[in-house]
Amino acid sequence: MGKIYTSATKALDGLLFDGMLIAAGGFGLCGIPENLITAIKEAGTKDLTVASNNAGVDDFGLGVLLQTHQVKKMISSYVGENDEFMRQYLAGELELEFNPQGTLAERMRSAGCGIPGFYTKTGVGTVIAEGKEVKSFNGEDYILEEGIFADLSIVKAWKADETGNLVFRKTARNFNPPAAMCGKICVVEVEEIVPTGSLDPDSIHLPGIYVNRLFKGDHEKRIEQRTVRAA
Amino acid sequence: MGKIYTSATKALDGLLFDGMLIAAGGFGLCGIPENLITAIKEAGTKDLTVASNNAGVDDFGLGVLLQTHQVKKMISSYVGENDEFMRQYLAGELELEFNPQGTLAERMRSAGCGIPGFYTKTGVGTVIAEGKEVKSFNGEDYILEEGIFADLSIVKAWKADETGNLVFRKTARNFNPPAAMCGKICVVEVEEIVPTGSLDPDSIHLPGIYVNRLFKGDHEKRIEQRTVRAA
Amino acid sequence: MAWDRNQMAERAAQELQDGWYVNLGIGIPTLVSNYIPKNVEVTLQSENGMLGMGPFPTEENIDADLINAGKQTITELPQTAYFDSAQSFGMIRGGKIAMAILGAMEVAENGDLANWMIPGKLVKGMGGAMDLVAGVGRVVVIMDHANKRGESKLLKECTLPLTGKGVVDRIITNLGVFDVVSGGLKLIELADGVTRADVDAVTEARLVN
Amino acid sequence: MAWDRNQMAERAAQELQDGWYVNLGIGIPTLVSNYIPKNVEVTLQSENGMLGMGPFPTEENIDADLINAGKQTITELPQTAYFDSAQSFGMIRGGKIAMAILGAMEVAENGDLANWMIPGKLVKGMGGAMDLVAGVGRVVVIMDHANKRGESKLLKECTLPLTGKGVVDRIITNLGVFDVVSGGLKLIELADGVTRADVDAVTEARLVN
Repeated sequence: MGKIYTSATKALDGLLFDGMLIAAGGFGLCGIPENLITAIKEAGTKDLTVASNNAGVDDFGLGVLLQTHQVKKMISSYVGENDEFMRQYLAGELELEFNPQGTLAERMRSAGCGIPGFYTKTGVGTVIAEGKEVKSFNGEDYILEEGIFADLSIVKAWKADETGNLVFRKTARNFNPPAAMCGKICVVEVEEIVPTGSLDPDSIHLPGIYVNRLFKGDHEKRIEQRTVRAA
Repeated sequence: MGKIYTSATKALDGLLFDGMLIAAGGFGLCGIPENLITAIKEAGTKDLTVASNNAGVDDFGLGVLLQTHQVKKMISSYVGENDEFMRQYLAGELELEFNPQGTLAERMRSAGCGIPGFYTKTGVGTVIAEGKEVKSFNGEDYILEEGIFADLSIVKAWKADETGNLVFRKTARNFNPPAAMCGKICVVEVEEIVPTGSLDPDSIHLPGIYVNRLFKGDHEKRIEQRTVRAA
Repeated sequence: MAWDRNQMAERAAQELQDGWYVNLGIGIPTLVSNYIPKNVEVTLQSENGMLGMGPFPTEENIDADLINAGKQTITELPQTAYFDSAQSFGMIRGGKIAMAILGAMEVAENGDLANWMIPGKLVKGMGGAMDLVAGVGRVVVIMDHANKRGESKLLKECTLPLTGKGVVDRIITNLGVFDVVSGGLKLIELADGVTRADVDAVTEARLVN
Repeated sequence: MAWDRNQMAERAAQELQDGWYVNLGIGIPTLVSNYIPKNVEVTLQSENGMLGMGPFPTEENIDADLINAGKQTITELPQTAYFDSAQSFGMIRGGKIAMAILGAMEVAENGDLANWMIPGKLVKGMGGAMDLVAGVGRVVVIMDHANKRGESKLLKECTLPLTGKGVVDRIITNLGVFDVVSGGLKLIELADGVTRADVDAVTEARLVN
């Protein structure tokens, strides 16, 4: 079946094109596809629209694609940690579509599940509702949100078996499963590839059917806010 | 917190009322809440609407609530294994709303996720679409399906910890998580209650937040079609 | 001459491509798994919540918690993954399953499919069939070319309530292989010993080149 | 006299009921976890995908894969469960979280809440705030009663873009506790040493009995 590749660059071969829509996993810098982001930077693909909860920091995560001006538009819920993002946005160099965090996650999950639209109470009566269809269910208003159908999903998992069954670790799971579901093609980087049969079939977070290509990467796993208590 | 009860009857105390809507987990006879069904039979609650993929067999599973005429209406995808069901249905004693299996599962999951309606391609151009709103996305027609908001969820899991975190086993998972999500109250029967902290937090299928009451039951786990190959 | 059930299943197995995830319906489609070519690795989905469906168990390996969508006891494989019904039909509706192979009562020349109910007869329900035909990448039907009264099951229009509208891509009957194309059905292949005249004699649907 | 940050958090902690699942926002709401009554067991949700959030780690227990919604390193507890963001906001939207305690810039007498953007200033995004206020069972706001210019933050109408419409149930300020009721805000409790006149002097919203 040949899902396993030897590097991010090889795993992305033939998949990138200018103007494409990419869905990326991760929350803050936790569980982000570091190696795939670097490979996209090296490939120089332009005019990207990226659906990702956050935009990384200036020199790590999706921030590196902002530095190179490869991103045309972000679909995010929170971009407060990235100064370069703000500079480009205020200078009119970058489009930004804010989505409530849960709406963003559900839009990805929906697309992956063949659901082009769903109704939610989130954002009713706010700027988020502007231009969106409103429908009443049981006397309450809900707005229509549409699925995000991405050209490519870039995802980071903890372990994969050779058929692409994935396991995530702790809160690094976050947006990775919904992002993985919504792409026409899904490329995944992992910390470890284990032999098929060594994962518990009851404990697979995302079955291999969602995974087209796979490689083992090296991960810095940078920490954004190192908060500790006394030992 | 006190989620743990000593029997199905005690776990259902105060929750049952005539005319209520119950969502039940299980597929065929696999992963069904056997003990809760028996307790509802003994309670004699009437005019039930039950959302469940199947209706059991004549003398097991939801079939026992049909024998006692406690069920007014079934919302199901397939009821082919139950002769008494067919007899009551053809005699006009029982209402039946067929849902495509995936639509039924998604209607439960949606309600549990605060989504009152979603669009699906399933059933477009069939009797299932009759009377439902049609909307076009990208030139294709989809129909609106609504969430199933149940008064009570009855669910069978394999293991629970004392806070109600649940683990299911193999294909006995099936409709149990979506059914658990969509009820105002969710009561769960398990094969084993383990101490809190003994389940892997990365491998919990349904967090305890969805579980209101919990008890350990004895399970016959009847097999519907015993198919084997030579050893 | 024509194909028997096993030959139809064997022919259908040639539709499978390496690496595909596939859903096989109940009946003749189940037999397809006996004929998967050696160099082709496919993963079978069971829509009750499993990828990587294995063969029937031996008597001592029967597990009440492990059944397929036909409620039969089965086994798991090294690559097996379990999930719930919402996720299962999420992957079906989302087009992640490359192909479904299923039986039918009628197929129309525009790809309409009827395989779940006969008005006036006992109605058992559509199960997952409507979701499958609406969602998967490719729908292949295996069925006899004619019913027991000798009437074509490949019709101009379906007479029975539909399972899906314009959903069928290919039909494998005991007489041959047919694709749904613009304007009608296209004969792709004849079964052993079957002539075009044999097909014409029992086909109501329009056959185009 | 009035409550300080910690006293506001301590007062907010009295809102918690045994067995509840709760989401605490960034800032003063985070302090609430320091004051949870001994006989009350609450489970904290972190909307990035965790129930059962524990305290900050010791230096040697820091784990890059374990952070809260404020991107701070945290720890897990025996009852912890992890899940993905779609599931996390599913339980939020679905009303499974009993209460959210969060900060605000403005609250209106009809329960409108503004806490995510100031036009003309840097906009960072709403994160999960809109989902939380729309979905959870009960929304409690903790904020100073007046802004730095001494102007009331309890308004007749919000002037800033809304996070949610009619979503706030209770407001805890440095001056007291207020409920959103029909016709305006109802004074529930005064902070130590604060008089009704003190409140009236810095409250634009209508106060009803």
